Amino acid sequence: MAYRANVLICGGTGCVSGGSFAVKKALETEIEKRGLKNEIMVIATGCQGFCGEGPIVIVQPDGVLYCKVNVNDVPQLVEEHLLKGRPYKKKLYTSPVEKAPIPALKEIPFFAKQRLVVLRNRGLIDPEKIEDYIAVDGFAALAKCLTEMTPESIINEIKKSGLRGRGGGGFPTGIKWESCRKAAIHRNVEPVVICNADEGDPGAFMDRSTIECDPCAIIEGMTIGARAIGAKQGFVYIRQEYPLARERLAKALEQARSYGLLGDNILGTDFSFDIKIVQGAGAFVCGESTALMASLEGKVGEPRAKYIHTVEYGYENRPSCLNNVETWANVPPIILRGAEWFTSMGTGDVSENPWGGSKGTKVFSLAGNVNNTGLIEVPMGITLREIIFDIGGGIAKGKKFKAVQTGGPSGGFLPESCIDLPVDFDSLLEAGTMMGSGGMVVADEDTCMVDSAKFFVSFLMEESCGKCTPCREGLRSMYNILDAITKGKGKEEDIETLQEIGEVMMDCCLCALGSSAPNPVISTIRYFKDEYLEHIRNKKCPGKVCKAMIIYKINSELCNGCHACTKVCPSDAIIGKQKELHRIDVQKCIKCGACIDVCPQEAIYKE
Amino acid sequence: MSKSEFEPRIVALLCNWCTYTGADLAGTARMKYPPNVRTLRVMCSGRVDPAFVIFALQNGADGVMIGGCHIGDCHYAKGNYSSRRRAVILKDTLESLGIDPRRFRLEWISASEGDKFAEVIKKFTKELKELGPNPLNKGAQDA
Amino acid sequence: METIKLKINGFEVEAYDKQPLIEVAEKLGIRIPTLCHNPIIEPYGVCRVCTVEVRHGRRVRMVTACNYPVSNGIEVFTDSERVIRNRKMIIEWLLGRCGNVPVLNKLAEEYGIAEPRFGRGTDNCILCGLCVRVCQDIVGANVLGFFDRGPNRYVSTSYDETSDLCITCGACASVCPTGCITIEGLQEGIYKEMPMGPITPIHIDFMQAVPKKAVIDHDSCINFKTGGCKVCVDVCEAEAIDHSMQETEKEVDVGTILLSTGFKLQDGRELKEYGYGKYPNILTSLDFEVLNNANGPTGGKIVTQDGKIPKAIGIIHCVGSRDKKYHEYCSRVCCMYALKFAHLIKEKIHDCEVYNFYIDMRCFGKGYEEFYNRLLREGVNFVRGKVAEISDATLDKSEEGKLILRAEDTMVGTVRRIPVDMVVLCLAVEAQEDAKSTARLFGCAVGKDYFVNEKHPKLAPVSTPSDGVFIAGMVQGPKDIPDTVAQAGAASSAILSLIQQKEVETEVVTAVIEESMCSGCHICVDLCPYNAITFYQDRKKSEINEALCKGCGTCVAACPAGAAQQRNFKDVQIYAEIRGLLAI
Amino acid sequence: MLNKIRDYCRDLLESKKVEGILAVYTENGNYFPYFFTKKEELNNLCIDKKYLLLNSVKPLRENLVFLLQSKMPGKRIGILARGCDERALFELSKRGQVNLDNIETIGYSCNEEQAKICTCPTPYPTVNLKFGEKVEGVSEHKRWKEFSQLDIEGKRKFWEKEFSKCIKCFGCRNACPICFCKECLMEDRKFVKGGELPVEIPSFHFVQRYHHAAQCISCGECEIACPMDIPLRLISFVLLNRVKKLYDYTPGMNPKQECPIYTIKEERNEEALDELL
Repeated sequence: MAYRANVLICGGTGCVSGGSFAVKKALETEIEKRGLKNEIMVIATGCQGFCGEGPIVIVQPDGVLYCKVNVNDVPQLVEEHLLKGRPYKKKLYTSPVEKAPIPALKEIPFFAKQRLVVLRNRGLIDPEKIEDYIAVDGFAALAKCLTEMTPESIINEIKKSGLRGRGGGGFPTGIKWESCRKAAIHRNVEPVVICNADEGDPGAFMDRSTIECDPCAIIEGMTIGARAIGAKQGFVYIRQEYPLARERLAKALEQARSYGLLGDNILGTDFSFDIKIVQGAGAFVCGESTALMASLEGKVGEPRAKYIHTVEYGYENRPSCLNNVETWANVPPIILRGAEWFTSMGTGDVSENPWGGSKGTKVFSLAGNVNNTGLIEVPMGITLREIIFDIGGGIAKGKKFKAVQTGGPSGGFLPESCIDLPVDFDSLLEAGTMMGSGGMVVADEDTCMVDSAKFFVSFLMEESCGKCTPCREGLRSMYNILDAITKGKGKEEDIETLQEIGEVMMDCCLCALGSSAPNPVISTIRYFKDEYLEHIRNKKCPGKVCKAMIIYKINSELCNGCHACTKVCPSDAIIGKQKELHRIDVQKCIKCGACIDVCPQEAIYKE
Repeated sequence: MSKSEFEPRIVALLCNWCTYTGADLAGTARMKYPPNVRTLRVMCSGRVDPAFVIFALQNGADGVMIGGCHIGDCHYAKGNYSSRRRAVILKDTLESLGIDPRRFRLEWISASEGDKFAEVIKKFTKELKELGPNPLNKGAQDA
Repeated sequence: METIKLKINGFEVEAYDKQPLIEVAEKLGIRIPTLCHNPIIEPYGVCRVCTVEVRHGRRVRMVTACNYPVSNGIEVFTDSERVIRNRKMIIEWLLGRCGNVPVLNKLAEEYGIAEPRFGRGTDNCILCGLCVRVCQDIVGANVLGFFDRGPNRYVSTSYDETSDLCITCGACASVCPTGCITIEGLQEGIYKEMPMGPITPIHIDFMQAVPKKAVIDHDSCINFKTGGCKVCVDVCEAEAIDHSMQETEKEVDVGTILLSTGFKLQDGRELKEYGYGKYPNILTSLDFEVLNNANGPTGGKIVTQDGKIPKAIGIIHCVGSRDKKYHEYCSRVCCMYALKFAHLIKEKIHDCEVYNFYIDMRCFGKGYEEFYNRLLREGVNFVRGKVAEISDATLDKSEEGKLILRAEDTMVGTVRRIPVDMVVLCLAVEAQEDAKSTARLFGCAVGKDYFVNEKHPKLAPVSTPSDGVFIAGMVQGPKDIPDTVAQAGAASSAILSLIQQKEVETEVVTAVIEESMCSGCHICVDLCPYNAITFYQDRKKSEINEALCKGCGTCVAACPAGAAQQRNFKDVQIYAEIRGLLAI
Repeated sequence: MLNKIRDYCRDLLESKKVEGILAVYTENGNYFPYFFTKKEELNNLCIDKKYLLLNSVKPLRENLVFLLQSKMPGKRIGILARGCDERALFELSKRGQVNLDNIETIGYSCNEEQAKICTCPTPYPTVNLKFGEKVEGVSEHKRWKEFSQLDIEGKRKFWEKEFSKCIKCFGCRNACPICFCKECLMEDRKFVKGGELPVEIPSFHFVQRYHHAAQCISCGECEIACPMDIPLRLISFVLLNRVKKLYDYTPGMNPKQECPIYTIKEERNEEALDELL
């Protein structure tokens, strides 16, 4: 039966928590009530990426996007759009710049500059139906690999595409596959393929979204990888905190098996392969490959020395090819559309040297003080400016841009001077940060760089496994120094000490968690040394964040004595009678900022 | 011959390793026991064919004794086991044939038990004296 | 294994491919400090103190020497500026956690760190993980583990509770570089087991063991408990250790056997009145020998259980011997060794009062009586009379901790009460527990005290009824060393004369089967304890192997047809004998 | 029953399962053991005449089965067996006198009358009973009552009287299936003096009884053979009871069970025996 229109409701975690399933139910009821049941189909899709505006509803084929839809909007939305055929204006996206509603999805800047490869099927297919994936050329690449290509030619194609690991390291995928295949043949041991879906960066959810909106792409990618390497067994190591993703992946695996796309004799060939889902317990360090494999084996998830590579001795001492979700998802389109198509996106030249450039696209989770937060996929080489200002819609609340941090908690901060930096593996590394798995946090002028560095160091310190001395003790010493600085007890030589700690940690740590951990500190010292000096010398926090260095004051001209602040002050630090000027007792004030948030006059400020 | 004057004749078939040595010890230790016993050395109590016992009893012995090592101590490991099994049957045979089974004894006397040997002979002699002469022994009866 | 070449600090050295760098450096005599490495345990690479610089072509890396596998053409710098800077920082960090650990302070001194920048922590554990790994990988007990994360990481047992998996092997304590693992009561334990002292699973059975070789005690060896450890295998250069060895029964063909299974000391606990096993300072004579031995647990010092030098010692003779309740015989050796003990005590502790309680002195040997007289002159007290009781019933404070001996002094005719610090019981020597079964095994007999009987007390004192089996030493009865040596000498020469003859006389009284009379009932086959008779089904006849036949004659007695006959003990001969005995 | 047995034997012969069948042949009131190989002859097969098939053939002192077996090695031989035949077969196989492997035993039971004649306690084959029903046997010797009331002296007198009848014919021995020795020890002059009657001392009887203590199969042949009606089996009954009590052993019941008097392979706890001594 053909439907007149499809109503796509975002089923990503963000929108689900915003009530999208309730909206879906309401829509279905409403559509049935209005007798449109045979004309309109309601579909829950994977994450649309525009999470800041969720729950998202898209009506196709019109290509109209509605934001922040709730159950109460449903009758009107159905009435307006589906019956009367005109966009329901109240819930259209409104650009913060032009302040005019934009009905067309394509015209919304957030979507306009994106190039979808990994997330190609987001919002188009029902992730819980493998038939949908097959309908959009799903498993065609696998079929091609099994029928037309040899393992060598698959590896060659991947090598030619210049695909580099999207998990953070940027290691050329083709080379990894090739060495894994060689090791397996050389040692005559059956290799394994592993998908790292243990996404631990705070605020990052690329992998979760990818699995949630298109689980079959990972299955197909891994199967192609297994075919190329010669593996019969695959694992998806997914964190326990991603129940929806795990559930969808499990469903997809089940369906793929029933279609003969997994298991014995895939597609009638003599190739057999199956994937098992393994749950992690949410330790950040388990995203590290050796720790992940240790955890996979049932041991404590702690990293080991990688002098002998996991492609040779990995899981159970077998050659193991570990790639992250995004990398695997990149594989089918490369095979299907060719390496040349892939290399048409991105920077550099990989025809000679796979390290020569960054090709394809990258998914980022854009967060922090921008207007449009969410999940975006952009071609490599796009500038930070384009991402932050065009896609992200600029800094929220009209504040000034201060810095952007990429690469997750152990990434570095880039200042405004780097805003035109092209986003690719090598440029970022050179600038003192890294691509990481795709976290991108934008900081506005109200951010204290020392405090931010301290925040990330404290996160890493908590997540460090504590196995090796430099990571365990280095992060602690770093934290102690940063803490002292933010409390106004810093010494000038602290900066030098921090730098030395950073260098030693980079030299000596056992795993990448430790050796990249100093990045937030080192990069902030590099670009924002003044701010450190300000903290140390003048005991001032320019971002007005460090509590020890600020005091809250009330502007006597603005305060109208509304008493709102006194009600929320947890320490009774605000003194003043109703309709009279209020005053803050500095001794009592705990600098929680509750008063600022409630003051209708914006009379309270930090100094 | 009145009963009090009756001196029984005992044939003792003694194992070389235990009882014969034990008897020897009784001798070297100058232990006193009745002179009624006539010892006959065999290598093992297992060598004693019950026919010997029957033969002795029918040829004038008033009592027959087999002496062997204690069970488990047999020089030949198991000779005394088979000796014991035979002796039980022999006793029954004798009894049903009308010969007092007390005229036959199987005793375990080790090499170091000279005193026991003397004791056993004393007891056996006394018992036989009470039983009187072997009725099969026509000569003794006639005398 | 493939050999490769590399340079360490400019020196070229050969190694095999993927050999751990630290091993290669060690070969050159270059010391690389490390805190978490122990050659017996798989490298862990966590303390990072062994960090060194490795150049491979243009690539420069900092690696940990303990687990870095060397490869051809690399250049290693173990103390470049960068290495030293890193190492110093690491030591400072560790001091920040554990400021008082000697091994760290020594390293700090070595690297000129006077005041660490991150302060001095008070923890003792440097989290090197040696204990955890030894427990998991070597011992296999899996008692210890790491808990929590990051700076809060600590070593403990599951749920921080006392683990019943722990086999108290002490391996963790022994590998701990900081000494922060102690085993409670270990020191105490030494005294508890005194005077024999603690015994490790690998030990030499006793000082005079021949051959003097180490053995592994099955019951306490970790490997037999958990299947792990095997550290001894790795460290034994002679590769002499094999845990898979099983107790095997070996058959050795010999012509003669000398039984000298020795004796055992009576269990002192049987004599309740003496309180052995109840009071700590009551020793058996063997206990005292060990205590007094220069190789013993105290190094030959005579001390009480709590380590004090005794002021008075009582030695009681004839404990369990010459006693109708236990053994009637005299143990023969006690008088003389008791005198020896008294002499040695006097020699080591001049002011110690030694009391010998005796029934009568049996100083029968050459020079023995003279020794007794000498001791009388040395001031040893001799009390003629048996000790009735040993107790701790003290009368006043000065007697606290002492043992009170009550004995009748028959010389004086009074009951004496003597407080001492230590008592030595001269317990009776007994035959081994399995003496009876051992004797039976060899076809010998035991007497009522379970000492093996000789063939003849005067004419064949070292022979047994079994040809080729001889006896020497306490197995035959209590005797002292000179007597034992004399008897052993006699036994060996008896054995040698058998060997010298090169021929042995076989049994003459073997049985034979007269074939024509044999009806093939094979009764004899089933009865033969030596399997010397073979039944030939084809001929329906049995045949005796005369070399195997020992001549017991059981088969002869059982043969219904009279086909089996024993040489010299033929039926006719016996019948004739019986006839002769009965004078008919 | 006879016809059934004949049919069965015919089948056996026809199917070539056996080479022949050893049984009793009767013709004109005479009967003798016969090896049936032709089915026509089976009409002469008889079962109502007692003829112990397994006693030794004089003067060879070998039993018939053994002779047949050595004639035709490896061939299967059938035997029509009463209880006593089967017991004899088992006992002889234990003593290596027949090879049980190649014997097809066709067992049939005797009737009560026959049991009474033989004083047979088990008048049926215990293992291979194919024809007839198990009937109650006679477990007491016919002169037991008279004998058991006697004291030791009385018993001695009893035997003195009985043995004085002995004419030294050795019939008891010759009829006994267990007596298979080539030369009988008891023929020695020291036990049986020649030329004199009556027997001065009855050693022969003593020893023979003793020899059979744990082997007598209670066939009754000795008493049947004895021309002087000496109640020889009185002693055997006593001894067999003793053996049964001590070792739970009855001769001829189980071919696998070994005779306890003639083996010391298994060491049992026999301390109880000491008390009987």
